[in-house]
Amino acid sequence: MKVTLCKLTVISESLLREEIAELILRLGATGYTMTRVEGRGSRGRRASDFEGRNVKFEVIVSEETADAILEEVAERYFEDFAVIAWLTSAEVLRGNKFVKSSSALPSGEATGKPGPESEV
Amino acid sequence: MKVTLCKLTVISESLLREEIAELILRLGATGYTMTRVEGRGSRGRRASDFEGRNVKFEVIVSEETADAILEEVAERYFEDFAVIAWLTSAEVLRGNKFVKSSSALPSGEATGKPGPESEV
Amino acid sequence: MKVTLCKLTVISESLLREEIAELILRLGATGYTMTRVEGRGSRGRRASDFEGRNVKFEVIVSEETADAILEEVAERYFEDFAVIAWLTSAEVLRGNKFVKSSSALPSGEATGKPGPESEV
Amino acid sequence: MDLLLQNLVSPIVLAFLLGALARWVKSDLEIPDAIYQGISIYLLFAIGLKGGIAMAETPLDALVLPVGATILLGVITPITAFFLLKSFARLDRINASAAAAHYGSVSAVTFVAAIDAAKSAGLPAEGFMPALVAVLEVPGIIVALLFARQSRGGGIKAALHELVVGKSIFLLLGGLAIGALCGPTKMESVTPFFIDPFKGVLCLFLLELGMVAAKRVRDVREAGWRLIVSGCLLPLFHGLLGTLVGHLVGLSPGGAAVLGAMVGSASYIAAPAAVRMALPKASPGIYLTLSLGITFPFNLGVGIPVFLAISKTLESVLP
Amino acid sequence: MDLLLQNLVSPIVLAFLLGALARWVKSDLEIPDAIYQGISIYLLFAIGLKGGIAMAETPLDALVLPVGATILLGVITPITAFFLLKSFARLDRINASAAAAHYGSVSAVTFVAAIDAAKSAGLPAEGFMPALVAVLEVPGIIVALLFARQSRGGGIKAALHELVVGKSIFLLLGGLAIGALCGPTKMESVTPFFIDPFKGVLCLFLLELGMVAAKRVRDVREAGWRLIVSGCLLPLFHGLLGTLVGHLVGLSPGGAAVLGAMVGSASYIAAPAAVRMALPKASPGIYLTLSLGITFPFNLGVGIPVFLAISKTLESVLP
Amino acid sequence: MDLLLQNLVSPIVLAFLLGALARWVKSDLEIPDAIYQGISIYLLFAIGLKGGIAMAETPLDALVLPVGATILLGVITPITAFFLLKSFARLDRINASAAAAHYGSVSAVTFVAAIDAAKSAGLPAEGFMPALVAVLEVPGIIVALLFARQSRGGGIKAALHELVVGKSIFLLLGGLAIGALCGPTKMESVTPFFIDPFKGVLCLFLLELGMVAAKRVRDVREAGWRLIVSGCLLPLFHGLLGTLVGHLVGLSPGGAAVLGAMVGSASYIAAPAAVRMALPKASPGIYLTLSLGITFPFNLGVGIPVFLAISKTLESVLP
Ligand SMILES: Nc1ncnc2c1ncn2[C@@H]1O[C@H](COP(=O)(O)O)[C@@H](O)[C@H]1O
Ligand SMILES: Nc1ncnc2c1ncn2[C@@H]1O[C@H](COP(=O)(O)O)[C@@H](O)[C@H]1O
Ligand SMILES: Nc1ncnc2c1ncn2[C@@H]1O[C@H](COP(=O)(O)O)[C@@H](O)[C@H]1O
Ligand code: NA
Ligand code: NA
Ligand code: NA
Repeated sequence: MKVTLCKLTVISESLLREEIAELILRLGATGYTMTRVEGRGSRGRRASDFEGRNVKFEVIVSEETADAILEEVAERYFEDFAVIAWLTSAEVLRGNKFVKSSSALPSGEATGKPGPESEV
Repeated sequence: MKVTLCKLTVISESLLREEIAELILRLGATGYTMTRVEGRGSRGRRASDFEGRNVKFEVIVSEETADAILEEVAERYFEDFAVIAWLTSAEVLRGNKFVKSSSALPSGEATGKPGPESEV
Repeated sequence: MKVTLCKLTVISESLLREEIAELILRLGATGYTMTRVEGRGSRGRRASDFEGRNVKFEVIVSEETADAILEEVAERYFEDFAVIAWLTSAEVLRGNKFVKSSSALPSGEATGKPGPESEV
Repeated sequence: MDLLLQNLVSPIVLAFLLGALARWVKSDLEIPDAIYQGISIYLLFAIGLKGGIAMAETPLDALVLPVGATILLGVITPITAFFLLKSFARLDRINASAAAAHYGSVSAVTFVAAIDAAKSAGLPAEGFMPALVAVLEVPGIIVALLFARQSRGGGIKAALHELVVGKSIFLLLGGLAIGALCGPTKMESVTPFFIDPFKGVLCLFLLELGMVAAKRVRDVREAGWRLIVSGCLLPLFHGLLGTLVGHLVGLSPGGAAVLGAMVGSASYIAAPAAVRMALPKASPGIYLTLSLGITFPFNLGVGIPVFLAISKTLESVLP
Repeated sequence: MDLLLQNLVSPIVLAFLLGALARWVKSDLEIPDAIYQGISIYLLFAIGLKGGIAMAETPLDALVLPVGATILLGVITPITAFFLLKSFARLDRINASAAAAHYGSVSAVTFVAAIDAAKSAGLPAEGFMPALVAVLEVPGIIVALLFARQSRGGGIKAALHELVVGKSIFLLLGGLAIGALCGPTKMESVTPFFIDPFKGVLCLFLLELGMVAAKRVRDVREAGWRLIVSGCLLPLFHGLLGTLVGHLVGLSPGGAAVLGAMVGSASYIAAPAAVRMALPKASPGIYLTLSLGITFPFNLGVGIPVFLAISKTLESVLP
Repeated sequence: MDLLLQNLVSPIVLAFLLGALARWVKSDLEIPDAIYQGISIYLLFAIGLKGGIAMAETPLDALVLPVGATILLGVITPITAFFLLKSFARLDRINASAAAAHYGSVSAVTFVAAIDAAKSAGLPAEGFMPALVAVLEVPGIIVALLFARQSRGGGIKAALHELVVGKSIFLLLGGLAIGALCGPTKMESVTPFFIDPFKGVLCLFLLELGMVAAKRVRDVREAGWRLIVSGCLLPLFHGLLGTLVGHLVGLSPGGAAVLGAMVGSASYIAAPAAVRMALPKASPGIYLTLSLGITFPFNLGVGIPVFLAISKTLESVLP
């Protein structure tokens, strides 16, 4: 029973690692996967070229949660920090694993029969 | 000539690295890319916090192969191990590179003209 | 205001790291994110098993730029080197961040209201 | 008491505490994964090499009794651990046998700390002790897994393979073999790397270990007093047993105390991996908390000096 | 002059130049991230340990004056730096205070290079100097941030936390504590790892530092002459001040010159992280270029030998 | 024969075998990438430094003949290799020239193992040998690429750049320069890091090399006997040539044998990268198998002791 959820990717200078991890969990994600990456972007350099790497967060979440995280990340970091983010859709088994018990999967997704548009 | 295939992502505690790599190739993938990642999830901790990292497998495969791998991964590991997986679609050049010679690409994909729904 | 762009992924033996980074920026990407990964593929081994790792580039770009990069990568490397690449779509905020000032976002995307096909 | 304090104020113990402190004050200190793994390869290989050099100078028959006794202890300890954990700590069969596997095996760092403490106390241990570490690593885990009465896929056989070719035992045995084959003269050229800086490298390792152990403190609080008491009683009991047996098979007082520390210790590298593969349903939260969160610091701070003191006393008592 | 050349032809300075050369010829030489981090943990911890061992042998009251003077210097230097950078280098308030924070703090590698140069010049510094490094790291950054009159989120309080539990100060203080608690005898066993190879490891670190600094050269060119001059004047002025104060509080000539180098140096590990968090609007392109691209090489090549020469002269002049 | 066995039972050779064993028993032992790279930076830099210190004490004209002879050998060996591989091993032009490039260059580890074996055999080599390694690295690769009559993009020029600023040659030359400029006295402070632990670090490196080489064993089996025989004949022939020339240009018996081992060795770090860029159509499966799977272990086990024995004999034969 595959359901379609969102995959949110956030790339950030590594100094913000703890803050962003906390933000992601606080806004309702059930987990995240973090990778140490290197990057080149418009800002070119990071606070400490030593710390060297950026970090990449990948989070499987419902669309609302993704939007909420994306919004807060944008608001708090986009202006002053080397942070970018994007969304893609992703199909998972066990959709409920990725939704905190308090909230519920939107019906379309829970049935595993998303409309044509949201399907990948 | 782009064709649409699947990208399967599997994240697992690193102890299972060899097993999952073997599983992926056995079920018909022509290769995989593995990244060492860190993670937070519902299970919280892994067998050996020392081994530290999780691993992430990314596999470009046909949809059937993706489903087959996903199913076996789910069956063998989802209950007891820190393993998650998801699917997205991906467009590649040289679609045949990712399909084992024995099987063949479904016609829609081989022509490089997938229907609107399967296009990203 | 989310707009839909492309995410291009290129995986390459690490020897080509500099060349491919240069190629990506030259063809118009505003940045890239690079991860050190390991891989198994049809070619099996790399020039120097010591250098060990492959590298993975992830680039958020407009579709045209993505196609241009993909084409040049394919032409220059696919035959002789351990290089693969794929495209997915990705939704971003601040679409203009990922388009070089000289070019402009295609109207459909700039309005944030992409047609059904380009939506994920 | 003096021995206890003497033991606590050592670079090794203090580095462990510093690591724990780093977690508590939320420092961003972090030993990169690769460095941690590099250090652990170094330590295990170096322990092996050092033991091998000593073995090259030990007549083989001097090893027979200690090795036999060590195997015996490796079979006994998981049994006592299993029953204590099941009855007193009230763990279910799976979790009790998973944790018992850890007590049946041995912690290399506890071993090294004991060697060091013995030397500082003027009771140097036999040089061949690392060979006993290698011997002690395996049987306990096997015995404990038998208690589980179930295990995944390849099960015990797979776990056994996992163990024997697992990097810790492989490096230990490999080091032993190279050291024994080359002997002291040929090893001289690698001594400045593998022997002289050893204890300093160990300090860095304990910094990391302190950080990892500190993460378990919350789990320890949740664990309940029965688990905590078990995590202290087991090393004490096993340690005294090991020390006594060490004397009986003719080890020096230092050697006997070190054997005690080994037997009393719980593995947190080899065993967790093997147990995770064989008994995935057992909770790492329980066995890691016991071995790394309770028993390891207990031995480092209390166990080792106690075994040394007892061993000294035994020497004057036993014939 | 001879001292200058003498200083330039040393493994440390040449390793730095080799690293810079690697970037200029576009070599693919690259120190892996994990190694770089491992080395910096090693260096900071080792500096601390060494200082701690010395402190164990220093009567506490011998520390009072030097520590007090160091704090004072840590408060003064960000102020002079701020005003010079604002008026002469024409930086705006935010960027001037961000850069001032770096001059208020201290570069551990400059410190070590100074210790080494002092020893080579036959003017060994006091053993407790690392304690002064730890003392000097913090106040300057705080003072400088006050000038900014704005700061993000938790602001100065968050930056202070960032600093004090940040890995560089944490390791330095931790090493000092362990060294002081254990004293020279107990530390003997870790000396072959933390003390003997120290300078060699430092060479590798400077190789990397050279590569990082070389990346800044383009920025230096763009920076304009006012910034470049500031990046040389500030360490010179602060360094002379530090050397003089060192003499006044009774340090040996070597110790006074090392204090000068410390005070004259600009941090590029602790400060950038703290400043980035507190003043994200300040441009790293400015403060990193100043501290790492200009002031660090200036001190390494010119500052240290000058402070040593001055200190020698002062000795014969002052009563 | 005794020399052969004597040579095989050394920490270095045994560590290589242990690494290979790790692969064969499918151990999960794994040296992290970053550690492997860190070690190789250390080794190359240390080799350079050591050679540089020796050069500081060598009159320049003592270098002229050996350097000239080394360049000559670097030009000859890829030619013999190319023709043998093309005619006898039946490789096509591209693959033959790709493999020839490896035989024209030199393996740093073989060099170090030879230095060490020479010392153990009581025939220490000249201290300036590392300078010859740097000299030997480049010409052979260029000559071999000329045979290919084709090459990608920038072609030979790009490959040459790749080589000269490639990290192995860069570190070697950089180390040589620093060592020669500073001389023995100033280098004393870095000796405890770069010289004393060198051979121990080399052991760890060979552990990894054993693992990598073992992966090639399947390829070796598939390679066919002609390739295997070539992989043994070439080092033997080149090695004897090198040893002889070494005597003729006045090297000590140990130095001549080490030159033999260098000339007989095949590169597996610098050459593969350069060849991959210049001749992407050549199969790494062939050139890596030859250099790392066959020739490297051959030299380690057989070549080096043979060259030493021959060199000893030559000494009594030649005037
Ligand atoms: N177009 C892009 N595609 C992929 N990653 C990017 C792109 N632009 C920036 N990044 C990543 O985001 C980080 C910050 O970018 P910036 O804020 O533009 O300096 C960079 O270091 C990259 O890792
Ligand atoms: N919502 C999520 N998004 C991304 N990765 C996740 C998520 N949940 C879990 N993971 C990853 O999967 C691993 C195992 O998760 P779990 O089984 O929930 O403990 C974690 O360590 C993460 O790397
Ligand atoms: N089917 C696949 N899925 C994901 N990654 C792949 C796949 N095939 C190859 N790769 C990656 O591309 C690299 C080169 O592959 P190849 O050119 O097939 O040897 C491999 O090392 C992998 O990292
Ligand atoms: Na035990
Ligand atoms: Na300062
Ligand atoms: Na050669």
